[in-house]
Amino acid sequence: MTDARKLRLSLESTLDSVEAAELIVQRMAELNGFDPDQVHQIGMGVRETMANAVIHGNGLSPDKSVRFDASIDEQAFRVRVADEGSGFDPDSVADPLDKGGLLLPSGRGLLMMRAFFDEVEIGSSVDSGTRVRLVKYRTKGAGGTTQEEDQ
Amino acid sequence: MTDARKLRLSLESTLDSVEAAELIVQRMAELNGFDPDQVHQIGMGVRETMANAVIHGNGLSPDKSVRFDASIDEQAFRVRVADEGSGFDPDSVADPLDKGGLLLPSGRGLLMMRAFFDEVEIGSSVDSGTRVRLVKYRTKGAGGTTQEEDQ
Amino acid sequence: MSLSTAIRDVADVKVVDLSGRITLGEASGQLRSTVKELLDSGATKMLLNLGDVSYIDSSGLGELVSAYTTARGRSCTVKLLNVQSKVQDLLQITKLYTVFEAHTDEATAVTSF
Amino acid sequence: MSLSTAIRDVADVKVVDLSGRITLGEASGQLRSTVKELLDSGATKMLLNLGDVSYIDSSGLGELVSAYTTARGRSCTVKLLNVQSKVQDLLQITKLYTVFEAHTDEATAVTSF
Ligand SMILES: Nc1ncnc2c1ncn2[C@@H]1O[C@H](COP(=O)(O)OP(=O)(O)O)[C@@H](O)[C@H]1O
Ligand SMILES: Nc1ncnc2c1ncn2[C@@H]1O[C@H](COP(=O)(O)OP(=O)(O)O)[C@@H](O)[C@H]1O
Repeated sequence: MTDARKLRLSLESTLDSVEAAELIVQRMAELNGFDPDQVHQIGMGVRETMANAVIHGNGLSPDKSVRFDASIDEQAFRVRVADEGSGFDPDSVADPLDKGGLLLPSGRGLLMMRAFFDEVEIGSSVDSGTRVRLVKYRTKGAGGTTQEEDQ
Repeated sequence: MTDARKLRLSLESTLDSVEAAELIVQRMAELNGFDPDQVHQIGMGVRETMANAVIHGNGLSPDKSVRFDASIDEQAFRVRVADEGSGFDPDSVADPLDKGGLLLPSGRGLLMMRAFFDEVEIGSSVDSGTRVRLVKYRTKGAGGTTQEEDQ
Repeated sequence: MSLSTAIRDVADVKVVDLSGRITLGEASGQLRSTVKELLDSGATKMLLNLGDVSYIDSSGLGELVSAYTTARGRSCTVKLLNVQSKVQDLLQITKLYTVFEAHTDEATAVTSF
Repeated sequence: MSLSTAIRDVADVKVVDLSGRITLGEASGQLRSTVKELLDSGATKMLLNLGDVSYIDSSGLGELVSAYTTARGRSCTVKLLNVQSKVQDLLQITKLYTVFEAHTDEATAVTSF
Protein backbone atom coordinates (compact mmCIF):
# COMPACT_ATOMS: atom_id res chain seq x y z
CA MET A 1 0.00 0.00 0.00
CA THR A 2 1.42 3.32 -0.91
CA ASP A 3 -0.54 6.44 -0.09
CA ALA A 4 -3.67 8.46 -0.60
CA ARG A 5 -5.62 6.43 1.88
CA LYS A 6 -7.93 8.96 3.44
CA LEU A 7 -9.67 12.01 2.11
CA ARG A 8 -12.43 14.27 3.36
CA LEU A 9 -13.80 16.89 1.01
CA SER A 10 -16.63 19.30 0.61
CA LEU A 11 -17.69 19.49 -3.02
CA GLU A 12 -19.97 21.85 -4.91
CA SER A 13 -23.22 20.52 -6.33
CA THR A 14 -22.01 20.31 -9.91
CA LEU A 15 -21.55 17.61 -12.52
CA ASP A 16 -17.82 18.38 -12.42
CA SER A 17 -17.82 17.35 -8.76
CA VAL A 18 -19.26 14.01 -9.85
CA GLU A 19 -16.41 13.57 -12.33
CA ALA A 20 -13.86 14.71 -9.76
CA ALA A 21 -15.06 12.24 -7.12
CA GLU A 22 -14.85 9.44 -9.65
CA LEU A 23 -11.29 10.36 -10.68
CA ILE A 24 -10.22 10.65 -7.05
CA VAL A 25 -11.48 7.23 -5.98
CA GLN A 26 -10.15 5.60 -9.13
CA ARG A 27 -6.67 6.96 -8.46
CA MET A 28 -6.84 6.11 -4.76
CA ALA A 29 -7.93 2.56 -5.54
CA GLU A 30 -5.24 2.17 -8.16
CA LEU A 31 -2.43 3.47 -5.92
CA ASN A 32 -3.58 1.12 -3.17
CA GLY A 33 -3.56 -2.12 -5.07
CA PHE A 34 -7.12 -2.59 -6.27
CA ASP A 35 -7.23 -4.29 -9.66
CA PRO A 36 -8.41 -2.49 -12.83
CA ASP A 37 -11.90 -4.02 -12.68
CA GLN A 38 -12.29 -2.94 -9.07
CA VAL A 39 -11.01 0.53 -9.93
CA HIS A 40 -13.65 0.77 -12.62
CA GLN A 41 -16.41 -0.50 -10.35
CA ILE A 42 -15.48 1.78 -7.45
CA GLY A 43 -15.43 4.70 -9.87
CA MET A 44 -18.85 3.89 -11.34
CA GLY A 45 -20.48 3.29 -7.97
CA VAL A 46 -19.15 6.58 -6.64
CA ARG A 47 -20.19 8.35 -9.81
CA GLU A 48 -23.79 7.18 -9.42
CA THR A 49 -23.86 8.05 -5.72
CA MET A 50 -22.43 11.51 -6.28
CA ALA A 51 -24.77 12.13 -9.22
CA ASN A 52 -27.75 11.38 -6.98
CA ALA A 53 -26.38 13.65 -4.26
CA VAL A 54 -25.78 16.68 -6.48
CA ILE A 55 -28.87 16.24 -8.68
CA HIS A 56 -31.67 14.62 -6.63
CA GLY A 57 -30.32 15.68 -3.24
CA ASN A 58 -28.96 19.18 -3.69
CA GLY A 59 -30.74 20.00 -6.94
CA LEU A 60 -27.48 21.38 -8.36
CA SER A 61 -27.89 24.30 -5.96
CA PRO A 62 -24.83 26.56 -5.61
CA ASP A 63 -25.77 26.99 -1.94
CA LYS A 64 -25.55 23.32 -1.11
CA SER A 65 -22.51 21.13 -0.93
CA VAL A 66 -21.74 17.43 -0.74
CA ARG A 67 -19.60 16.01 2.03
CA PHE A 68 -17.39 13.32 0.53
CA ASP A 69 -15.24 10.88 2.51
CA ALA A 70 -13.11 8.11 1.11
CA SER A 71 -10.77 5.82 2.97
CA ILE A 72 -8.82 2.68 2.29
CA ASP A 73 -7.55 0.09 4.72
CA GLU A 74 -6.28 -3.48 4.56
CA GLN A 75 -9.79 -4.80 4.05
CA ALA A 76 -11.76 -2.37 1.99
CA PHE A 77 -12.44 0.85 0.17
CA ARG A 78 -15.02 2.89 2.07
CA VAL A 79 -16.93 5.92 0.85
CA ARG A 80 -19.48 8.20 2.46
CA VAL A 81 -21.48 10.75 0.54
CA ALA A 82 -23.79 13.14 2.35
CA ASP A 83 -26.00 15.73 0.68
CA GLU A 84 -28.17 18.56 1.97
CA GLY A 85 -31.35 17.52 0.17
CA SER A 86 -34.70 16.56 1.64
CA GLY A 87 -34.13 12.82 1.51
CA PHE A 88 -36.09 9.99 -0.07
CA ASP A 89 -37.33 6.54 0.75
CA PRO A 90 -35.09 3.97 -0.96
CA ASP A 91 -37.73 1.27 -0.43
CA SER A 92 -40.32 3.08 -2.49
CA VAL A 93 -38.08 3.53 -5.52
CA ALA A 94 -39.44 1.52 -8.47
CA ASP A 95 -37.45 -1.61 -9.29
CA PRO A 96 -35.73 -0.98 -12.64
CA LEU A 97 -35.64 -4.72 -13.30
CA ASP A 98 -39.42 -5.02 -13.18
CA LYS A 99 -41.39 -5.15 -16.40
CA GLY A 100 -42.64 -1.63 -15.68
CA GLY A 101 -39.21 -0.23 -14.87
CA LEU A 102 -37.20 -1.79 -17.64
CA LEU A 103 -38.04 0.82 -20.26
CA LEU A 104 -37.91 3.87 -18.02
CA PRO A 105 -35.22 6.40 -18.89
CA SER A 106 -33.96 6.59 -15.30
CA GLY A 107 -33.88 4.70 -12.04
CA ARG A 108 -30.79 2.52 -12.50
CA GLY A 109 -28.37 4.37 -10.24
CA LEU A 110 -29.12 2.55 -6.97
CA LEU A 111 -29.01 -0.75 -8.82
CA MET A 112 -25.55 0.06 -10.15
CA MET A 113 -24.27 1.18 -6.75
CA ARG A 114 -25.41 -2.14 -5.30
CA ALA A 115 -23.89 -4.10 -8.17
CA PHE A 116 -20.48 -2.46 -7.82
CA PHE A 117 -20.10 -2.21 -4.05
CA ASP A 118 -20.37 -5.02 -1.51
CA GLU A 119 -22.28 -2.90 0.99
CA VAL A 120 -24.60 0.01 0.31
CA GLU A 121 -26.34 1.67 3.21
CA ILE A 122 -28.65 4.60 2.73
CA GLY A 123 -29.77 6.86 5.56
CA SER A 124 -32.20 9.53 4.57
CA SER A 125 -34.41 12.08 6.29
CA VAL A 126 -36.31 15.19 5.28
CA ASP A 127 -34.27 17.35 7.65
CA SER A 128 -30.76 16.11 7.21
CA GLY A 129 -30.63 14.90 3.63
CA THR A 130 -29.22 11.61 2.42
CA ARG A 131 -26.08 9.84 3.60
CA VAL A 132 -24.83 6.90 1.57
CA ARG A 133 -22.18 4.55 2.89
CA LEU A 134 -20.41 2.28 0.40
CA VAL A 135 -17.95 -0.53 1.12
CA LYS A 136 -15.96 -2.51 -1.42
CA TYR A 137 -13.85 -5.34 0.00
CA ARG A 138 -10.48 -6.11 -1.55
CA THR A 139 -11.48 -9.76 -1.71
CA LYS A 140 -15.03 -10.42 -2.71
CA GLY A 141 -17.08 -11.82 0.13
CA ALA A 142 -14.47 -10.80 2.72
CA GLY A 143 -17.04 -8.81 4.67
CA GLY A 144 -16.12 -8.54 8.32
CA THR A 145 -13.24 -10.99 8.40
CA THR A 146 -9.75 -9.73 9.14
CA GLN A 147 -7.15 -10.56 6.58
CA GLU A 148 -3.80 -9.40 5.37
CA GLU A 149 -3.15 -8.47 1.82
CA ASP A 150 0.21 -9.14 0.28
CA GLN A 151 1.30 -5.95 -1.31
CA MET B 1 -7.76 10.01 -25.85
CA THR B 2 -10.58 8.80 -23.76
CA ASP B 3 -12.25 11.13 -21.29
CA ALA B 4 -11.99 13.37 -18.27
CA ARG B 5 -10.59 16.22 -20.26
CA LYS B 6 -12.05 19.24 -18.52
CA LEU B 7 -12.91 19.97 -14.94
CA ARG B 8 -13.77 23.09 -13.00
CA LEU B 9 -14.01 22.84 -9.23
CA SER B 10 -14.24 24.93 -6.14
CA LEU B 11 -12.24 23.37 -3.33
CA GLU B 12 -12.02 24.09 0.38
CA SER B 13 -8.79 25.44 1.81
CA THR B 14 -7.63 22.16 3.31
CA LEU B 15 -4.69 19.82 2.93
CA ASP B 16 -7.15 17.19 1.72
CA SER B 17 -8.02 19.47 -1.19
CA VAL B 18 -4.33 19.49 -2.08
CA GLU B 19 -4.31 15.70 -2.12
CA ALA B 20 -7.55 15.60 -4.07
CA ALA B 21 -6.29 17.96 -6.76
CA GLU B 22 -3.18 15.86 -7.16
CA LEU B 23 -5.16 12.63 -7.49
CA ILE B 24 -7.53 14.23 -10.01
CA VAL B 25 -4.83 15.52 -12.35
CA GLN B 26 -2.87 12.30 -12.08
CA ARG B 27 -5.89 10.26 -13.15
CA MET B 28 -6.83 12.73 -15.89
CA ALA B 29 -3.29 12.67 -17.25
CA GLU B 30 -3.15 8.90 -17.12
CA LEU B 31 -6.50 8.41 -18.88
CA ASN B 32 -5.42 10.82 -21.58
CA GLY B 33 -2.15 9.22 -22.56
CA PHE B 34 0.49 11.06 -20.56
CA ASP B 35 3.32 8.74 -19.57
CA PRO B 36 3.97 7.73 -15.92
CA ASP B 37 6.78 10.28 -15.47
CA GLN B 38 4.55 13.05 -16.80
CA VAL B 39 1.71 11.88 -14.56
CA HIS B 40 4.04 12.13 -11.58
CA GLN B 41 5.33 15.55 -12.57
CA ILE B 42 1.88 16.98 -13.26
CA GLY B 43 0.74 15.68 -9.89
CA MET B 44 3.69 17.18 -8.01
CA GLY B 45 3.46 20.55 -9.72
CA VAL B 46 -0.26 20.77 -8.98
CA ARG B 47 0.34 19.65 -5.42
CA GLU B 48 2.82 22.49 -4.83
CA THR B 49 0.56 25.03 -6.48
CA MET B 50 -2.48 23.95 -4.49
CA ALA B 51 -0.49 23.85 -1.25
CA ASN B 52 0.55 27.46 -1.79
CA ALA B 53 -3.03 28.46 -2.56
CA VAL B 54 -4.61 26.86 0.50
CA ILE B 55 -1.77 27.70 2.93
CA HIS B 56 -0.09 30.96 1.85
CA GLY B 57 -3.05 32.27 -0.12
CA ASN B 58 -6.13 31.32 1.86
CA GLY B 59 -4.43 30.61 5.17
CA LEU B 60 -6.44 27.38 5.50
CA SER B 61 -9.49 29.55 6.14
CA PRO B 62 -12.83 27.73 6.04
CA ASP B 63 -14.32 30.87 4.52
CA LYS B 64 -12.07 30.90 1.50
CA SER B 65 -12.00 28.52 -1.41
CA VAL B 66 -9.71 27.68 -4.28
CA ARG B 67 -10.92 27.74 -7.86
CA PHE B 68 -9.35 24.83 -9.69
CA ASP B 69 -9.47 24.27 -13.45
CA ALA B 70 -7.84 21.48 -15.36
CA SER B 71 -8.10 20.72 -19.04
CA ILE B 72 -6.42 18.49 -21.54
CA ASP B 73 -6.20 18.85 -25.30
CA GLU B 74 -4.08 17.41 -28.10
CA GLN B 75 -1.13 19.57 -27.11
CA ALA B 76 -1.07 19.96 -23.39
CA PHE B 77 -2.33 19.61 -19.85
CA ARG B 78 -3.42 22.99 -18.53
CA VAL B 79 -4.21 23.93 -14.95
CA ARG B 80 -5.37 27.12 -13.31
CA VAL B 81 -5.43 27.63 -9.57
CA ALA B 82 -6.87 30.80 -8.06
CA ASP B 83 -6.98 31.62 -4.38
CA GLU B 84 -8.59 34.39 -2.35
CA GLY B 85 -5.45 35.48 -0.51
CA SER B 86 -3.73 38.84 -0.56
CA GLY B 87 -1.18 37.95 -3.21
CA PHE B 88 2.61 38.11 -3.25
CA ASP B 89 5.44 39.22 -5.46
CA PRO B 90 7.03 36.16 -7.11
CA ASP B 91 10.10 38.21 -8.04
CA SER B 92 10.96 38.97 -4.46
CA VAL B 93 10.87 35.36 -3.29
CA ALA B 94 14.35 34.24 -2.24
CA ASP B 95 16.06 31.87 -4.69
CA PRO B 96 16.25 28.48 -2.98
CA LEU B 97 19.27 27.59 -5.11
CA ASP B 98 21.33 30.47 -3.69
CA LYS B 99 23.82 29.82 -0.96
CA GLY B 100 21.52 31.59 1.48
CA GLY B 101 18.39 29.70 0.41
CA LEU B 102 19.81 26.22 0.15
CA LEU B 103 19.46 25.40 3.84
CA LEU B 104 16.12 27.07 4.42
CA PRO B 105 13.28 24.75 5.44
CA SER B 106 10.90 26.18 2.85
CA GLY B 107 10.83 28.06 -0.43
CA ARG B 108 11.14 25.23 -2.95
CA GLY B 109 7.55 25.09 -4.19
CA LEU B 110 7.81 27.60 -7.03
CA LEU B 111 11.04 25.96 -8.13
CA MET B 112 9.32 22.57 -8.30
CA MET B 113 6.33 23.96 -10.20
CA ARG B 114 8.75 25.44 -12.76
CA ALA B 115 10.74 22.21 -12.97
CA PHE B 116 7.67 20.05 -13.62
CA PHE B 117 5.62 22.27 -15.91
CA ASP B 118 6.72 23.85 -19.19
CA GLU B 119 4.97 27.13 -18.48
CA VAL B 120 4.23 28.71 -15.12
CA GLU B 121 2.55 32.08 -15.03
CA ILE B 122 1.71 33.81 -11.78
CA GLY B 123 -0.67 36.72 -11.52
CA SER B 124 -1.03 38.18 -8.08
CA SER B 125 -2.60 41.20 -6.48
CA VAL B 126 -3.54 42.28 -2.97
CA ASP B 127 -7.22 42.55 -3.90
CA SER B 128 -7.83 39.50 -6.00
CA GLY B 129 -5.39 36.93 -4.66
CA THR B 130 -3.11 34.75 -6.72
CA ARG B 131 -3.83 32.99 -9.99
CA VAL B 132 -1.37 30.42 -11.25
CA ARG B 133 -1.50 29.06 -14.78
CA LEU B 134 0.43 25.87 -15.53
CA VAL B 135 0.99 24.22 -18.90
CA LYS B 136 2.61 20.87 -19.55
CA TYR B 137 3.07 19.92 -23.19
CA ARG B 138 2.68 16.31 -24.26
CA THR B 139 5.95 16.56 -26.10
CA LYS B 140 8.65 18.52 -24.37
CA GLY B 141 9.40 21.74 -26.14
CA ALA B 142 6.24 21.55 -28.21
CA GLY B 143 5.09 24.93 -26.94
CA GLY B 144 2.86 26.68 -29.41
CA THR B 145 3.20 24.29 -32.32
CA THR B 146 0.20 22.34 -33.50
CA GLN B 147 0.62 18.62 -33.61
CA GLU B 148 -1.39 15.45 -33.62
CA GLU B 149 -0.91 12.71 -31.11
CA ASP B 150 -1.41 9.11 -32.11
CA GLN B 151 -3.59 7.54 -29.49
CA MET C 1 -17.37 17.21 -26.08
CA SER C 2 -16.94 13.79 -24.57
CA LEU C 3 -19.14 12.05 -27.18
CA SER C 4 -18.92 12.42 -30.93
CA THR C 5 -21.34 10.94 -33.44
CA ALA C 6 -21.12 10.25 -37.17
CA ILE C 7 -23.89 8.90 -39.37
CA ARG C 8 -23.43 6.48 -42.26
CA ASP C 9 -25.99 4.96 -44.63
CA VAL C 10 -25.55 1.24 -45.14
CA ALA C 11 -28.32 -0.03 -47.41
CA ASP C 12 -31.47 1.35 -45.77
CA VAL C 13 -29.95 1.36 -42.27
CA LYS C 14 -28.68 4.47 -40.50
CA VAL C 15 -25.47 3.45 -38.79
CA VAL C 16 -24.53 5.83 -35.99
CA ASP C 17 -20.85 5.59 -35.04
CA LEU C 18 -20.54 6.78 -31.48
CA SER C 19 -17.18 7.58 -29.98
CA GLY C 20 -16.31 8.54 -26.43
CA ARG C 21 -18.43 8.34 -23.31
CA ILE C 22 -22.21 8.43 -22.93
CA THR C 23 -22.58 10.03 -19.56
CA LEU C 24 -24.40 12.62 -17.53
CA GLY C 25 -24.45 16.05 -19.11
CA GLU C 26 -23.46 17.00 -22.64
CA ALA C 27 -22.86 13.50 -23.92
CA SER C 28 -26.41 12.35 -23.22
CA GLY C 29 -27.84 15.40 -24.98
CA GLN C 30 -25.61 14.74 -27.96
CA LEU C 31 -27.00 11.22 -28.42
CA ARG C 32 -30.57 12.43 -27.96
CA SER C 33 -30.33 15.11 -30.62
CA THR C 34 -28.68 12.76 -33.11
CA VAL C 35 -31.47 10.22 -32.66
CA LYS C 36 -34.15 12.89 -32.93
CA GLU C 37 -32.59 14.22 -36.13
CA LEU C 38 -32.61 10.77 -37.70
CA LEU C 39 -36.20 10.11 -36.68
CA ASP C 40 -37.27 13.48 -38.06
CA SER C 41 -35.66 12.60 -41.37
CA GLY C 42 -37.74 9.42 -41.47
CA ALA C 43 -35.29 6.72 -40.42
CA THR C 44 -36.88 3.33 -39.66
CA LYS C 45 -33.72 1.28 -39.04
CA MET C 46 -31.05 2.53 -36.70
CA LEU C 47 -27.86 0.76 -35.72
CA LEU C 48 -25.94 2.35 -32.84
CA ASN C 49 -22.29 1.38 -33.16
CA LEU C 50 -20.83 1.39 -29.64
CA GLY C 51 -17.44 0.02 -30.73
CA ASP C 52 -15.68 3.19 -29.61
CA VAL C 53 -17.79 3.76 -26.52
CA SER C 54 -15.81 2.61 -23.53
CA TYR C 55 -17.91 4.14 -20.82
CA ILE C 56 -21.63 4.54 -20.12
CA ASP C 57 -23.21 5.53 -16.81
CA SER C 58 -26.81 5.15 -15.66
CA SER C 59 -27.69 8.41 -17.35
CA GLY C 60 -26.20 7.18 -20.62
CA LEU C 61 -28.07 3.87 -20.29
CA GLY C 62 -31.22 5.94 -19.82
CA GLU C 63 -30.48 7.74 -23.06
CA LEU C 64 -30.10 4.45 -24.90
CA VAL C 65 -33.45 3.32 -23.52
CA SER C 66 -35.02 6.65 -24.48
CA ALA C 67 -33.63 6.30 -27.98
CA TYR C 68 -35.16 2.84 -28.15
CA THR C 69 -38.63 3.82 -26.89
CA THR C 70 -38.81 7.10 -28.80
CA ALA C 71 -37.81 5.32 -32.00
CA ARG C 72 -40.30 2.52 -31.39
CA GLY C 73 -43.05 5.13 -30.98
CA ARG C 74 -42.17 6.33 -34.45
CA SER C 75 -41.92 2.86 -36.01
CA CYS C 76 -38.16 2.82 -36.04
CA THR C 77 -36.12 -0.14 -34.78
CA VAL C 78 -32.91 0.49 -32.83
CA LYS C 79 -30.22 -2.17 -32.54
CA LEU C 80 -26.71 -2.12 -31.09
CA LEU C 81 -23.38 -2.98 -32.67
CA ASN C 82 -20.01 -3.86 -31.08
CA VAL C 83 -20.92 -3.45 -27.43
CA GLN C 84 -17.70 -3.31 -25.38
CA SER C 85 -17.31 -5.62 -22.41
CA LYS C 86 -17.80 -3.04 -19.66
CA VAL C 87 -20.94 -1.78 -21.34
CA GLN C 88 -22.08 -5.38 -21.85
CA ASP C 89 -21.71 -5.89 -18.09
CA LEU C 90 -24.05 -2.95 -17.51
CA LEU C 91 -26.62 -4.37 -19.94
CA GLN C 92 -26.52 -7.58 -17.90
CA ILE C 93 -26.81 -5.87 -14.51
CA THR C 94 -29.74 -3.77 -15.67
CA LYS C 95 -31.31 -6.57 -17.73
CA LEU C 96 -31.33 -4.23 -20.71
CA TYR C 97 -29.84 -7.03 -22.76
CA THR C 98 -33.42 -8.31 -22.90
CA VAL C 99 -34.43 -5.08 -24.62
CA PHE C 100 -31.62 -4.46 -27.08
CA GLU C 101 -30.75 -6.73 -29.96
CA ALA C 102 -26.97 -6.54 -30.16
CA HIS C 103 -24.62 -7.61 -32.94
CA THR C 104 -20.89 -7.99 -33.30
CA ASP C 105 -20.77 -7.98 -37.11
CA GLU C 106 -21.97 -4.95 -39.03
CA ALA C 107 -23.03 -6.78 -42.20
CA THR C 108 -25.07 -9.29 -40.20
CA ALA C 109 -26.56 -6.48 -38.13
CA VAL C 110 -27.60 -4.53 -41.25
CA THR C 111 -29.34 -7.50 -42.85
CA SER C 112 -31.04 -8.47 -39.57
CA PHE C 113 -33.55 -5.61 -39.66
CA MET D 1 -0.31 7.77 9.08
CA SER D 2 1.33 8.04 5.70
CA LEU D 3 4.88 7.84 7.10
CA SER D 4 6.18 5.28 9.53
CA THR D 5 9.60 5.31 11.17
CA ALA D 6 11.71 2.66 12.88
CA ILE D 7 15.06 3.14 14.55
CA ARG D 8 17.94 0.66 14.50
CA ASP D 9 21.37 0.87 16.08
CA VAL D 10 24.17 -0.18 13.74
CA ALA D 11 27.49 0.28 15.49
CA ASP D 12 27.29 3.86 16.80
CA VAL D 13 24.95 5.00 14.01
CA LYS D 14 21.22 5.54 14.42
CA VAL D 15 19.63 4.15 11.28
CA VAL D 16 16.12 5.51 10.76
CA ASP D 17 14.07 3.36 8.38
CA LEU D 18 11.41 5.57 6.86
CA SER D 19 8.48 4.10 5.00
CA GLY D 20 5.73 5.88 3.11
CA ARG D 21 5.53 9.48 1.98
CA ILE D 22 7.16 12.57 3.50
CA THR D 23 4.63 15.22 2.65
CA LEU D 24 2.67 18.17 3.93
CA GLY D 25 0.86 17.51 7.17
CA GLU D 26 1.26 14.57 9.50
CA ALA D 27 4.15 12.92 7.72
CA SER D 28 6.45 15.94 8.11
CA GLY D 29 5.69 16.17 11.82
CA GLN D 30 6.41 12.47 12.23
CA LEU D 31 9.92 12.86 10.80
CA ARG D 32 10.58 15.96 12.88
CA SER D 33 9.66 14.31 16.17
CA THR D 34 11.72 11.21 15.41
CA VAL D 35 14.79 13.33 14.68
CA LYS D 36 14.24 15.44 17.80
CA GLU D 37 13.92 12.32 19.93
CA LEU D 38 17.22 10.95 18.61
CA LEU D 39 19.02 14.25 19.15
CA ASP D 40 17.65 14.49 22.67
CA SER D 41 19.01 11.04 23.38
CA GLY D 42 22.44 12.22 22.26
CA ALA D 43 22.79 10.76 18.77
CA THR D 44 25.73 12.10 16.77
CA LYS D 45 25.43 9.94 13.65
CA MET D 46 22.13 9.60 11.89
CA LEU D 47 21.42 7.67 8.69
CA LEU D 48 18.00 8.27 7.17
CA ASN D 49 17.05 5.22 5.11
CA LEU D 50 14.76 6.45 2.31
CA GLY D 51 14.57 3.07 0.58
CA ASP D 52 10.84 2.79 1.21
CA VAL D 53 10.07 6.45 0.65
CA SER D 54 8.62 6.80 -2.81
CA TYR D 55 7.30 10.30 -2.52
CA ILE D 56 8.51 13.58 -1.03
CA ASP D 57 7.07 17.03 -1.69
CA SER D 58 8.61 20.45 -1.05
CA SER D 59 7.38 20.34 2.51
CA GLY D 60 9.04 16.95 3.04
CA LEU D 61 12.27 18.23 1.49
CA GLY D 62 12.07 21.11 3.94
CA GLU D 63 11.84 18.61 6.79
CA LEU D 64 14.92 16.80 5.56
CA VAL D 65 16.79 20.09 5.45
CA SER D 66 15.53 20.98 8.94
CA ALA D 67 16.67 17.62 10.21
CA TYR D 68 20.07 18.30 8.70
CA THR D 69 20.48 21.82 10.10
CA THR D 70 19.00 21.05 13.52
CA ALA D 71 21.28 18.02 13.83
CA ARG D 72 24.31 19.99 12.72
CA GLY D 73 23.55 22.59 15.38
CA ARG D 74 23.82 19.80 17.91
CA SER D 75 26.94 18.22 16.46
CA CYS D 76 25.11 15.37 14.79
CA THR D 77 25.77 14.38 11.18
CA VAL D 78 22.82 13.32 9.00
CA LYS D 79 23.33 11.22 5.88
CA LEU D 80 20.92 9.55 3.49
CA LEU D 81 20.63 5.93 2.41
CA ASN D 82 18.92 4.35 -0.62
CA VAL D 83 17.42 7.46 -2.17
CA GLN D 84 14.79 6.41 -4.74
CA SER D 85 15.01 7.82 -8.25
CA LYS D 86 12.07 10.25 -8.00
CA VAL D 87 13.46 11.63 -4.76
CA GLN D 88 16.92 11.79 -6.32
CA ASP D 89 15.42 13.92 -9.11
CA LEU D 90 14.14 16.34 -6.48
CA LEU D 91 17.53 16.55 -4.81
CA GLN D 92 18.96 17.47 -8.20
CA ILE D 93 16.32 20.06 -9.01
CA THR D 94 16.74 21.73 -5.63
CA LYS D 95 20.53 21.27 -5.53
CA LEU D 96 20.12 19.59 -2.16
CA TYR D 97 22.38 16.83 -3.42
CA THR D 98 25.17 19.29 -2.61
CA VAL D 99 24.04 19.26 1.01
CA PHE D 100 23.30 15.61 1.68
CA GLU D 101 25.84 12.84 1.54
CA ALA D 102 23.93 9.89 0.12
CA HIS D 103 24.82 6.21 0.06
CA THR D 104 23.43 3.14 -1.61
CA ASP D 105 25.05 0.55 0.66
CA GLU D 106 24.26 0.50 4.35
CA ALA D 107 27.58 -0.95 5.54
CA THR D 108 29.54 1.62 3.56
CA ALA D 109 27.27 4.36 4.84
CA VAL D 110 27.73 3.31 8.46
CA THR D 111 31.53 3.27 8.24
CA SER D 112 31.61 6.59 6.37
CA PHE D 113 30.75 8.70 9.43
N1 LIG E 1 -29.50 11.61 -2.68
C1 LIG E 1 -30.80 11.56 -3.02
N2 LIG E 1 -31.67 12.51 -2.59
C2 LIG E 1 -32.96 12.48 -2.95
N3 LIG E 1 -33.50 11.53 -3.74
C3 LIG E 1 -32.70 10.55 -4.21
C4 LIG E 1 -31.32 10.51 -3.87
N4 LIG E 1 -30.79 9.42 -4.45
C5 LIG E 1 -31.78 8.82 -5.12
N5 LIG E 1 -32.94 9.48 -4.98
C6 LIG E 1 -34.27 9.10 -5.53
O1 LIG E 1 -34.22 7.76 -5.92
C7 LIG E 1 -34.55 7.62 -7.31
C8 LIG E 1 -33.78 6.47 -7.92
O2 LIG E 1 -32.42 6.82 -7.98
P1 LIG E 1 -31.49 6.07 -8.99
O3 LIG E 1 -31.71 4.61 -8.86
O4 LIG E 1 -30.09 6.54 -8.74
O5 LIG E 1 -31.96 6.48 -10.45
P2 LIG E 1 -31.99 7.89 -11.18
O6 LIG E 1 -31.00 8.76 -10.52
O7 LIG E 1 -31.64 7.55 -12.59
O8 LIG E 1 -33.40 8.38 -11.06
C9 LIG E 1 -34.25 8.97 -7.91
O9 LIG E 1 -35.01 9.21 -9.04
C10 LIG E 1 -34.62 9.90 -6.77
O10 LIG E 1 -36.00 10.14 -6.75
N1 LIG F 1 -0.69 31.62 -3.48
C1 LIG F 1 0.14 32.36 -2.73
N2 LIG F 1 -0.33 33.38 -1.98
C2 LIG F 1 0.50 34.12 -1.20
N3 LIG F 1 1.82 33.91 -1.12
C3 LIG F 1 2.37 32.90 -1.85
C4 LIG F 1 1.56 32.09 -2.68
N4 LIG F 1 2.36 31.18 -3.28
C5 LIG F 1 3.60 31.43 -2.83
N5 LIG F 1 3.63 32.47 -1.96
C6 LIG F 1 4.81 33.06 -1.29
O1 LIG F 1 5.98 32.65 -1.96
C7 LIG F 1 6.85 31.96 -1.07
C8 LIG F 1 7.58 30.84 -1.79
O2 LIG F 1 6.70 29.82 -2.12
P1 LIG F 1 7.23 28.38 -2.42
O3 LIG F 1 8.38 28.49 -3.36
O4 LIG F 1 6.09 27.56 -2.87
O5 LIG F 1 7.82 27.84 -1.06
P2 LIG F 1 7.12 27.52 0.34
O6 LIG F 1 5.67 27.30 0.07
O7 LIG F 1 7.81 26.29 0.80
O8 LIG F 1 7.40 28.70 1.20
C9 LIG F 1 5.96 31.48 0.06
O9 LIG F 1 6.67 31.32 1.26
C10 LIG F 1 4.95 32.60 0.15
O10 LIG F 1 5.44 33.68 0.89
